[in-house]
Amino acid sequence: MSKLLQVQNLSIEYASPRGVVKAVDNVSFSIGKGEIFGLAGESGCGKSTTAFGICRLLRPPARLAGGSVVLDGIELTELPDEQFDKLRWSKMSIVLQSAMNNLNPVLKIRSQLMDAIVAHEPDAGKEAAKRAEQLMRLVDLPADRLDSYPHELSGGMRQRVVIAMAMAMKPSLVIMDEPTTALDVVVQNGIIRKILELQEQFGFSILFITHDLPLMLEMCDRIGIMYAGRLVEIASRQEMKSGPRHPYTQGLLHSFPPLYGPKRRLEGIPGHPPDLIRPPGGCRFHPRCARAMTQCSSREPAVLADERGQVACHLYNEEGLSVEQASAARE
Amino acid sequence: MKTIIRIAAACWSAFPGKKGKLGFVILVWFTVIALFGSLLAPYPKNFIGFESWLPPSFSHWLGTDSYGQDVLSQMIYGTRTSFWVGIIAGLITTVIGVTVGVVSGFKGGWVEESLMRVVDLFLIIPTLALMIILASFLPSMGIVSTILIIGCLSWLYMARSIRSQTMSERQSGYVEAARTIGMNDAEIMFREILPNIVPVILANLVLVTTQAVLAEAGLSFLGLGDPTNVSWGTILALANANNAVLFHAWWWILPPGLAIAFFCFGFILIGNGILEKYRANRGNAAL
Amino acid sequence: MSKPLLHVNELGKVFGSRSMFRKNEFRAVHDVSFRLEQGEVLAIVGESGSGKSTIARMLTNLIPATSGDIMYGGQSLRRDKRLGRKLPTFVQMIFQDPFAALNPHHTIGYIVGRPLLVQRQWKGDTRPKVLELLQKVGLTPAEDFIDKYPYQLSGGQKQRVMIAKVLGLAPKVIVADEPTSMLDVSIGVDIMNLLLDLKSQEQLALILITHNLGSAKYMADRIMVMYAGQMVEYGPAEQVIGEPLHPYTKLLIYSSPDPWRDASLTMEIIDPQGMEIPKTGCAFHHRCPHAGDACRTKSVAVTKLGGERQVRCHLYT
Amino acid sequence: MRYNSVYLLKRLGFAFITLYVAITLNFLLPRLMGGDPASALASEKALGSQEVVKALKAQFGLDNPSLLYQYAKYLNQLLHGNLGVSYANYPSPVADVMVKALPWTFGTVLTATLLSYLVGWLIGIRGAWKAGSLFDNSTLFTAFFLNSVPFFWIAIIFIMIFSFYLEWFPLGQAIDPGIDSFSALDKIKSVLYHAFLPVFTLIIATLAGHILVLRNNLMRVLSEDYMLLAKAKGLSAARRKYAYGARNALLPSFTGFMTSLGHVIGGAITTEIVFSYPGVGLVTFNAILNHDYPLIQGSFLFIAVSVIVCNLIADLVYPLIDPRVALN
Repeated sequence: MSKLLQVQNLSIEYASPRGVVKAVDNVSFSIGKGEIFGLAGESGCGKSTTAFGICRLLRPPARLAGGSVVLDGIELTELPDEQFDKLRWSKMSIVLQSAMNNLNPVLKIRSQLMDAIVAHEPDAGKEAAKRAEQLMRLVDLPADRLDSYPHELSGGMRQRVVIAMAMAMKPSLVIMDEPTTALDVVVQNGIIRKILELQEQFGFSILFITHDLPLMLEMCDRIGIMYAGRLVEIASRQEMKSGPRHPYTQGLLHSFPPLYGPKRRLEGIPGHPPDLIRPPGGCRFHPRCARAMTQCSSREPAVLADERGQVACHLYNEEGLSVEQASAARE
Repeated sequence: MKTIIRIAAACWSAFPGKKGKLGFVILVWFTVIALFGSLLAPYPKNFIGFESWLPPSFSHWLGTDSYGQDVLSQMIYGTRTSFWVGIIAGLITTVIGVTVGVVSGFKGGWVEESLMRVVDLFLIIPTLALMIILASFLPSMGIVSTILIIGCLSWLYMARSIRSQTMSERQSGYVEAARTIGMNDAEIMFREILPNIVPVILANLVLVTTQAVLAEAGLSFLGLGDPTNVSWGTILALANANNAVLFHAWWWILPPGLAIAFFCFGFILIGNGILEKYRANRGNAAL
Repeated sequence: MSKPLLHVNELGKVFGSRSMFRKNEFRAVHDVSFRLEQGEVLAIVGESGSGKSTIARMLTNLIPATSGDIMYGGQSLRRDKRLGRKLPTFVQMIFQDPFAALNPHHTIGYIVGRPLLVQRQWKGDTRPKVLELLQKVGLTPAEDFIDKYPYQLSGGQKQRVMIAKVLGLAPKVIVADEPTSMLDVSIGVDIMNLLLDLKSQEQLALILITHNLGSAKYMADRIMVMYAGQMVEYGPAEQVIGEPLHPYTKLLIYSSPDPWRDASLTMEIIDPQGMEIPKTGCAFHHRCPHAGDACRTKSVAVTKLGGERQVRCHLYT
Repeated sequence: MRYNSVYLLKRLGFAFITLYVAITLNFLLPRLMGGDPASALASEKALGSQEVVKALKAQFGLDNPSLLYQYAKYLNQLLHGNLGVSYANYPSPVADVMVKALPWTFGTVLTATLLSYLVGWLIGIRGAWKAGSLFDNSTLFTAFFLNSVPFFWIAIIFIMIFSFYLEWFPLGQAIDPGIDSFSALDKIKSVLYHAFLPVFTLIIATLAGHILVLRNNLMRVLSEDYMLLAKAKGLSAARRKYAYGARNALLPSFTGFMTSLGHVIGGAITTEIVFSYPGVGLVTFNAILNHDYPLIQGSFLFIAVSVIVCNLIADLVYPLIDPRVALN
């Protein structure tokens, strides 16, 4: 699978009254063409910041502190703004959390769908209006809704409009930041099925960001887990389901109360996320990790990359744990 | 002497931030002039013993006006009126405005609703026009009645903005939580909600004090101010009436305007300073 | 037969807004009945707008009920005014948004201590009692927390402060309105475990309001599924999740993402396309794959099946 | 944009009630101030003779003690446009004096308000768009300063600079003395030439309020998700700034516009005095000097009515901009 997006050592910081916050610290991953890559993690882990860093939507005081982002062979970090704007929406579009203000409250749906097209193809004219109708049908919304205002649509419908909007220029990468978090579970199911259907039809890649690991395990091909600004593990869906390697991923997976199977006591993850201004030394998870060792608090774990994915944890490098020990560590 | 220093230190910390401190200095400057005006002023009040239209000189720092009065002395005495009008009218307005605003915002119900409709109604009719009517028909026009007129017309604006803030606080979680533990309405209003709308109260207090000073100046300018008393407004009125412009008497025109601006600016600085400190120790909680 | 700790009988709530011309009424809750004994946990599950939060607010008397009655230990909330004043010592509520439920202006000590004084459960300085309560909810060392302001605490810690405050009044029933939905999942599990431990230690009864079926199954002994203000299914947790009867419950379970379920199981889903909730017949018939004529016209009553199972659906009448 | 009937009726009803209260207030105030205005006036004017007092009483409808009768008479007179007779410019009725003065005030205030609103927005938008820049800070500073100085002080300063020293504009008045002999074009030129400075003063005096309001609203709007989405869509800066940013920031500041109208007219009164511009303000000022009570009442009524009417118009225009209002 050839690479669409390659992110190398991406770092994003922002200055706060109490010092510089390293929100994203040396994150590297890649997304293949037509692949659905999930980025999961809890609040403050830097998953959304990573996405905004990639498509240059960081709001001051956040700024890109280093690393390279290559999309379809183009190095994005060096592009001047005008050229970057040409790529916006034509190469990569974004779907935000379905909060109330995802759409401009004073513009009709039609003009908000069309202005993305017109911005890139000024001569589109009447044809843009026709494409707006096609987009609405694409997400199973009646075309007459084009003339209504955002406040007249339900949460689910608004989110479908935003997804349709993201398809306007047939981009090769769609970044979705918690697209269904604020929706009821039945509506969410409908939206997710529609996204998968569209992905099947157009073959674009998706960077899907959420804290809802079970949802991610159902829809993503590969999943990256972030903690306190670092990418701690990447694994395929099967690998993640059968048994993740990083202690944090194991803890996270066991924090979601399952619907099926017998009732057993869940152990969450003790403590609370670290302060990113003065992060704990070495592996940032060591204060909360049940199997922390001495070197965990002193040295950052090197990333072990193998056929099963990636994991950044001392359990898996120096000692070169044998398969049994690794599986024991997993239980 | 030690107590004065301690009080000064306490005040100094009470006005936080660079802005707060600068605003405090301005406020002290005007308070001193207002309180000890008669001692500071080089010549007695309304003393018309000098030659008129004298430009600023060593003996008359701000020159003299058409009646031969020393402009600097008039300005100093004028500070007292404008200062007290601003402060007292501001306080009256705040007390009435906050109480009406909080009670009607919290209680709701059609009684408060209609009260607020009346307030909206009066807000549309220009306050200055209302003041003109009141001032022109009131028999005696002392400083007290000026304060009363300004006071009882400006609280309307404040009541409305406090009410809308209270209504939004009423929906918040901590008010519902307070109800479930059986707190009575009075405690919820004044112990739970009031501290959280302090920023809005402060912003309004600053606005109202500025409006009060401007209103007093307006009334004096229209000749409805207190004839026996001098204020920045009366000085300007006389300057305009006696075409100070034709006599190049800029030293008679500029000081009153700058004084009003400087005075109000002090209050705006204090208001912003306290707001910033207030937000800081609440972790920049959204107002 | 001793009086049940909490008995809710045909509870209803209608929000009326009389605008100048037409009088439109929204029936938020209709004909809800259940019983709760000491030490039991009931989960009320449903989507937003299903009326579950309205029920929570009626149980704590934040909003008055339009019809039906709520009885604590035999005393009716509607008839006995005395109960109204003493209610905080019977039932307490844990709110969904910890960031808004704690007054940013007061210290933690004041927030947890004040209710003790308001309900005259304590005399004089409340500090020792507050320290004990903070200890009980796991905010240790309590001395570090008592003088802090809410903004200095994380979401999970704030939720624990709210639980400490509620425990201070030693209520018999705790109503938790989506206690973990605003928190990270790993922190949420600790809060759920804390509530379960406190339930057994303090002999409490717990009502959990949630849209997440997983947490409902994890915490509750019984589950009540709400749709459009009405109870559509009720029964022991394992059975309601394991063998759901009502089509809506099946839809909820099918829609909830769970990686370990049998992916081959599919279900026919009718997309409501923003249609209004039907006024006549069963409120779910416009989305129900099994909807027949009866469903579209005749309103449905609750049928009681064995083992405390109840369902409101024509398939079972 | 079809109007929502409920919204329309509510706004019309509100305007009528406000009008009614203004009229009643205008009637009650002189009577509540103790003593009856006619005899106080007669003695003051040292007219002495009883017929004058009787005439005044009749004119005020005081010959019959019952308040209700006076009120009915007052309302009746009002309906016929009879606001009583002005003393200062006897025998012309108050209504004529006001009708002659109103266009001048209306002209200056309306143009000034619209222009100041427009300029205030442009500055506010640019300030918020580049928050923290030198431009933003300097406009904020001047806005704070301008917001805390009286209208008439600005007027005097402007006369001193522009009329007296630079002699670009006349010292006051509204028209040249021999205007009747001018050609139509010259007449207009003369009116504009005289009106420029008063309008300019009003613009500068009210500019500050609009800048502050719009800047704050736009700062809030800029942090919304749809602004981020607009940027992500690669829309042009202009479209993002105006169609997305300003349009949403416009709404709350429009309601601010309505309440500020009363304030502007208050300011216009004092400005006209400085420019001796023959508008309602100057008329009121002279009325006060001469204790011309009917004229004072008349001018108050005209000011109140014009403000109420402007507010009603603004209320009706508002649904055209904010789609959420008209349809809910």
